[in-house]
Amino acid sequence: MNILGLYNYWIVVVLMLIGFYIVIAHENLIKKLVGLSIFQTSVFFFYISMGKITGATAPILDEKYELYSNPLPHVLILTAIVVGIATTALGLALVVRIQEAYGSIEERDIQEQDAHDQLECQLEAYGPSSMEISDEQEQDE
Amino acid sequence: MSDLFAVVMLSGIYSLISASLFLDLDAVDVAFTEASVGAGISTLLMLASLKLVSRYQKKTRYKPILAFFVVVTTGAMLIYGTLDMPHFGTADAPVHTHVAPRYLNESMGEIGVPNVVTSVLASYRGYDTLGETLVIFTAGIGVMALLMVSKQTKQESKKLIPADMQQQIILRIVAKMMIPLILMFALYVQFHGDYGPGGGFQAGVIFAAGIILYTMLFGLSTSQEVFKATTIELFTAAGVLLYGGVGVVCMLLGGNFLDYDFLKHDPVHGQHLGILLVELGVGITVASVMMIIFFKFTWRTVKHKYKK
Amino acid sequence: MALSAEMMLILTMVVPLIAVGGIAAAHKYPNLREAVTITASLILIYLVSSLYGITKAGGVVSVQGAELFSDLALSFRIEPLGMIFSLVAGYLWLVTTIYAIGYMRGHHEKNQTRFYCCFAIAISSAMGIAYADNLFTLFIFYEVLTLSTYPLVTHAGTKEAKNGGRVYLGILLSTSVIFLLLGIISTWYVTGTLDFRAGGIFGEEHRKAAAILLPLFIFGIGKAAIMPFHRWLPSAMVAPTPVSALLHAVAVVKAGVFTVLKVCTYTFGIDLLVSLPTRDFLLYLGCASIILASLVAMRKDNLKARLAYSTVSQLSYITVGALLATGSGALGGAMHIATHAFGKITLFFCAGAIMVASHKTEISQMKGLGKHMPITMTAFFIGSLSIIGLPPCGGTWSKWYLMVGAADTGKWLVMAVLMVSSLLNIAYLLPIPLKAFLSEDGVEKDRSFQLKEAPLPCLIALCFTAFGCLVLFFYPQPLYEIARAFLEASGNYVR
Amino acid sequence: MTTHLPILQVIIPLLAAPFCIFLRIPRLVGIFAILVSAAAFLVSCGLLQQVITAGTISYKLGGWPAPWGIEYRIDILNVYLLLLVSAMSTIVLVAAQTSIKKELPEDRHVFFYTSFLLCLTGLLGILATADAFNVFVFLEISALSTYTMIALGTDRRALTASYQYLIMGTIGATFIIIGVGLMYMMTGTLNMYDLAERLPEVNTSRTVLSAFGFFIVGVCLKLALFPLHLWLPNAYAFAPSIATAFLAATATKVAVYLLIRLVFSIFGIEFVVTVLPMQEIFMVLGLAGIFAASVSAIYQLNIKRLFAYSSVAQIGYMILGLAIGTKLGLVATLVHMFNHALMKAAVFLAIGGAVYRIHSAQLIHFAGLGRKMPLTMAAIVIGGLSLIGVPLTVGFVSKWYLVLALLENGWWPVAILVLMSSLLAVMYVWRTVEWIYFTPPRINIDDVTEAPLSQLIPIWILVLANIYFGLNTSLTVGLSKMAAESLYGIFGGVL
Repeated sequence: MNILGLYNYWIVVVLMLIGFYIVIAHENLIKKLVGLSIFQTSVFFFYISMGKITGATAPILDEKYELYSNPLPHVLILTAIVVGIATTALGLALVVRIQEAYGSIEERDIQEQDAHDQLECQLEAYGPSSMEISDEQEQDE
Repeated sequence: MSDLFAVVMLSGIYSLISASLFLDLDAVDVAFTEASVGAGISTLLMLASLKLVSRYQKKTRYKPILAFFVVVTTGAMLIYGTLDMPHFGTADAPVHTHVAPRYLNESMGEIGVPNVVTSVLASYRGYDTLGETLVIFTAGIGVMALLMVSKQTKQESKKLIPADMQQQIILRIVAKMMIPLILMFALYVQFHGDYGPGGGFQAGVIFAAGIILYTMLFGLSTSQEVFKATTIELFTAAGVLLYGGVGVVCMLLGGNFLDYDFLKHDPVHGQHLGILLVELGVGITVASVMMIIFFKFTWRTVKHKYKK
Repeated sequence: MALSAEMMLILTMVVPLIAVGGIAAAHKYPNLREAVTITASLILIYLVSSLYGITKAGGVVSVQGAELFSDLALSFRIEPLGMIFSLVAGYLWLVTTIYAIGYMRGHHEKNQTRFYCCFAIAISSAMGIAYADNLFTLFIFYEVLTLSTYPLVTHAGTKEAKNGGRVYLGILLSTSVIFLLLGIISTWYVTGTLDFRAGGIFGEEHRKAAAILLPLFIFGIGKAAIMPFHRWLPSAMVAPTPVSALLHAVAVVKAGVFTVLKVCTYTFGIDLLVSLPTRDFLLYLGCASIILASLVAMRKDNLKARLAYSTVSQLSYITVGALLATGSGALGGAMHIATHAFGKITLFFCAGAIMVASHKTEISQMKGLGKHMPITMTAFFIGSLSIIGLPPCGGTWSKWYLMVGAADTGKWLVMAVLMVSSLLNIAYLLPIPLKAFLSEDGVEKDRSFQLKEAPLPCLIALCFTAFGCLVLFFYPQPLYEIARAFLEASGNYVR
Repeated sequence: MTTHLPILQVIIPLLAAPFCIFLRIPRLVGIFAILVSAAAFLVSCGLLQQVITAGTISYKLGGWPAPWGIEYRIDILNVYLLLLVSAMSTIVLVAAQTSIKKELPEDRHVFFYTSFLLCLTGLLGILATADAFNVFVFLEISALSTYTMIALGTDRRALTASYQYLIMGTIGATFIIIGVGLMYMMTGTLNMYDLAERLPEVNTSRTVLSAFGFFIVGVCLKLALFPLHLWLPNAYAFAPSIATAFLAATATKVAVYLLIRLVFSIFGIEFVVTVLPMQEIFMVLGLAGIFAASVSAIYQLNIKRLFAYSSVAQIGYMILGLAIGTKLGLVATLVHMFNHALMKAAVFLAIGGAVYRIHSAQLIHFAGLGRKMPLTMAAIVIGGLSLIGVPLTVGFVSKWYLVLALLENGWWPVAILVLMSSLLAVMYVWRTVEWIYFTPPRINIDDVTEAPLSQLIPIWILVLANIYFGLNTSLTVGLSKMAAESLYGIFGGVL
């Protein structure tokens, strides 16, 4: 029993993890998108690997060949690639808008500014004397 | 790595290597697409948006423990899952024995196209491809809606700001020679998809790349004289409508949605015609969406320049 | 009019709702608005009285609504206990409305339209509770009653009112949702029916489940204000006085004890109830509630608060009566619904009248008030007697039967509690009118304005209810008869 | 043409979306979108009729037989949700005509409507298809258009919310294709029903187990199951009101549908409950979600965010119903999916109506609005009551079935927890009510009037539906029961 037959999938797993890690751990919005595309690409590998048959050739029918690799994963992955680029494009558009709105594309900066907005709302709601949410500050004139 | 430019370039290189790996795994169409999309358009878009944001990433302290935990769990799940997988490259895996054989054995008779990927893509699973075209269209709509430029900015840009590479004469001349070839190649890929790798999607991307190259070198306003943004917007929709329309016509002729057999008296001819038309639809939408996305990003740059 | 009895039953619920529309439409013309309310209440009295006539003559009135889900349907049937409740609620709506006109105008309250609207909805749902023929229907109207009275409690819109409203809604909703709903769903799951049936719906095989369900029901009916779920009642005192009168004498609390009585007799059945191990625990909890609430009442200086705790204590009488599971106990409980209603509403009307006329809320300020407001204070005196259970007031009879019921079971502790509590009642209620009449008018002399009686509508209302207390003593026959009829209908007490 | 109804259901909006670009004139596009959505609704009505009379419908796309081509298969479960989604989108689009005008600059209207129709296409596509990969494609269509709609919100936080959703949504979708890939690897097919046949042969393998795991995690990300819900509150809070109403009513429901499909039609409930501790996991996560999200909702300052958290909590109820693993539990989940859509659509549209007038979704700015826009605010209150589960509203029906299912399965403590959790709903709804009705205005709302008629009508249609389906449950419960029967039928209904 040789589990070496699975080596290809393990490479896929490693790639996948790298991409996934970049997405969730990094704070730069563009880097996250790069991570996302690595993550997706690894899935492409996974599908394509399962369609491969040793010694076979690309699924373009020709009398010269007998054995072809499975075309279905290829079709699915073509679709997936398109979905990937669509997501990336939309994500980038969002990043550009975020940059314009916040002046930064670092998650931490954005969160700080959002927290600031939130604080202002609270101030408006409960008056400056209290930061915490309590009904003591409701005015009943 | 804090230089995002480097990050983007490396990811482009990664895509190119991926493409060659796909080639090695017999997935020629996928390799083609990955090369044109991952290495080409995607990198291009990343660079375009880098122009609008800061190139260098800030030094940040990560909180990697939770992320690491999540990643490790996922990894463990995956590795666990791989243990019972059929081995790589074996021919008797369920994948190769259940659905796929029909595609390989019967498609020549049922559809008459040597590239099985194309027959599956455009006919057996043509509806998926319609969905895929719609995904691209959706992304186009999203980018248009998000990066809309006010009329005023457009007016100002009429004054024609010089393209960034105005001075690169050698580039300009080489490009002038290249662009017709690129467009020709795109058309070849579009219409030859039945016989070799390629098809509407790859062709659309290549066509768009040609136009984008032209835009980069000769300025947005110049290329907009030929490709008006409003017209291209219509083309994004037209492609989807063409694809869907073919399906509806099949329905009106008595078949199911996207059943090309009914397009002509001979099913195989009908399939041919259907595939040709839907590939064209895909090509139109993809090319115009890619162009419009690039234009919108560039408009944004223009807007920023005027603000400053 | 040639209305069928079924039609009339439906109309008892629909008329107040139509009135809501009329009231809302007439919000710009106070006189018209109040005329609408009064008309509606008169029609309601007519309807309820005719229904009483029909059922007394032996007619069976029931309406089966459409099936909703899980084979449950909205259905109504008139049975004697419901008749008592609906008569009390129907008549006192008119009285309270008349009183409210005087009070609200005298007090210059805002949002009067909302007040009358919610009031009418509350009455409508009280009717629904009274005539409900299954637990499901009852529960629906029970919740509607809670929600429709919430705006009445928070009427003032002040922070205090809001807090009071929160406690009110919080306790009533949480008990009903957590315990009562769970109890109802479990009952449905165990027995497959929610109908009220003579002799109960639990069979012998469900004894275990019933033992667990009994506390769920008793605690779940938060409106019966058994301790420790009584806090909502004092909190609701922030409401305008007519509301307190409605809540504490007519609709809400009576809906609570009514439900308790109904569940004990028609869902559990007396035979089963007696043998449930959890019953004793609840019975003694009820007793504790009676005594403790009375003790708390003695310490309250605020008149309305004192009355509120008095109500908590009196409600537990009825709960205890129901849990005693004897004929006399249930009889006394049923009668107490009516007699306590008249007594307590009189007291609240008086409290409100005092507030409108003299702006006094604390008992210690009321010394010597009897000279200025003789009618009010006399009525207060009569009301107190009724609550305590002394002749010549209606409360005497109901307390008598409760005592007999306790004696029947041989639970001497319960009997002792009832007696001690009556003494406590005397101690916290009687001093108020006595001091008002007997002690010297101290502080009032230097007041610039002349103290006089409350507005006429208020006076009419409180005289009417005080008179009612007396009538119930001298002519208890009709009330007694309905209560007997209830015993027979429930089919449990054949001795 | 009637044989083509399954595909017409999806391609009508699919082709209409690009057609919008040609129409260009915002007003025209708006009306066109309504017509398209209404057409989709009619188609789903036709499908319902067909499915009820003729049973499951299968439609071969491209004329290719099932495992080779893509198949649409409409059974009672699909049609139930198709009906829900298309009805909601039609109603919401009617309100959109005016609401969008205030919330979006005019040159974006066409894009908004196009995205809306694309989203509708995506959702309907997911519901109709029987092909696992096709699900992914349409999932992405709906997701991408959702990101666009959210990002069109006026607040800049809409952008970050959209980005966050994009990242999490894409991870979810990628997990789903990993799951699909693993399943495909072991069976060689993508058709759900073919998968269901072939999976049992290999379902002891680790690969299938991890396929299931990935698919579940992906779907749970999409349906915002606690703790994977982080994207949802901001997305709902800052999206245009119309988008929020539509997404809250439909998007998560479709994800729940996917989960049900996966568990019941593909893997089979036996596999799910025997091989993995799915019941326990779902129960714990469901309960945790209910409590955590409800508590967060209580502290929100933005009213849209408040109800967004409430959505997360409500999803908890749906998951809990699934966790029970019985037919009745499934019925509870299905009924709640429909009912929750009604409540949330009503509430968010009403909020949209208020935002239309006061340009703010801050709770404090709603102070005093009860007087200025009584009808709109009443809609929020009734929707809120429905969320609490007050009788006569749809929320009560859901709660009834959920608790009944829990009791049937002997999960007493969970039933009590579920009922307790509705008190948290009382708290957040009541906080809103207090601001709206019992707090003086904070901003100048003198010229604020009722929301325009084109919004009020859809709002009140939904509110009345909330009450109607709370009384007449033959459609919701009837269809849910049929769906549950058929889903259990596949595997013999062992549980």
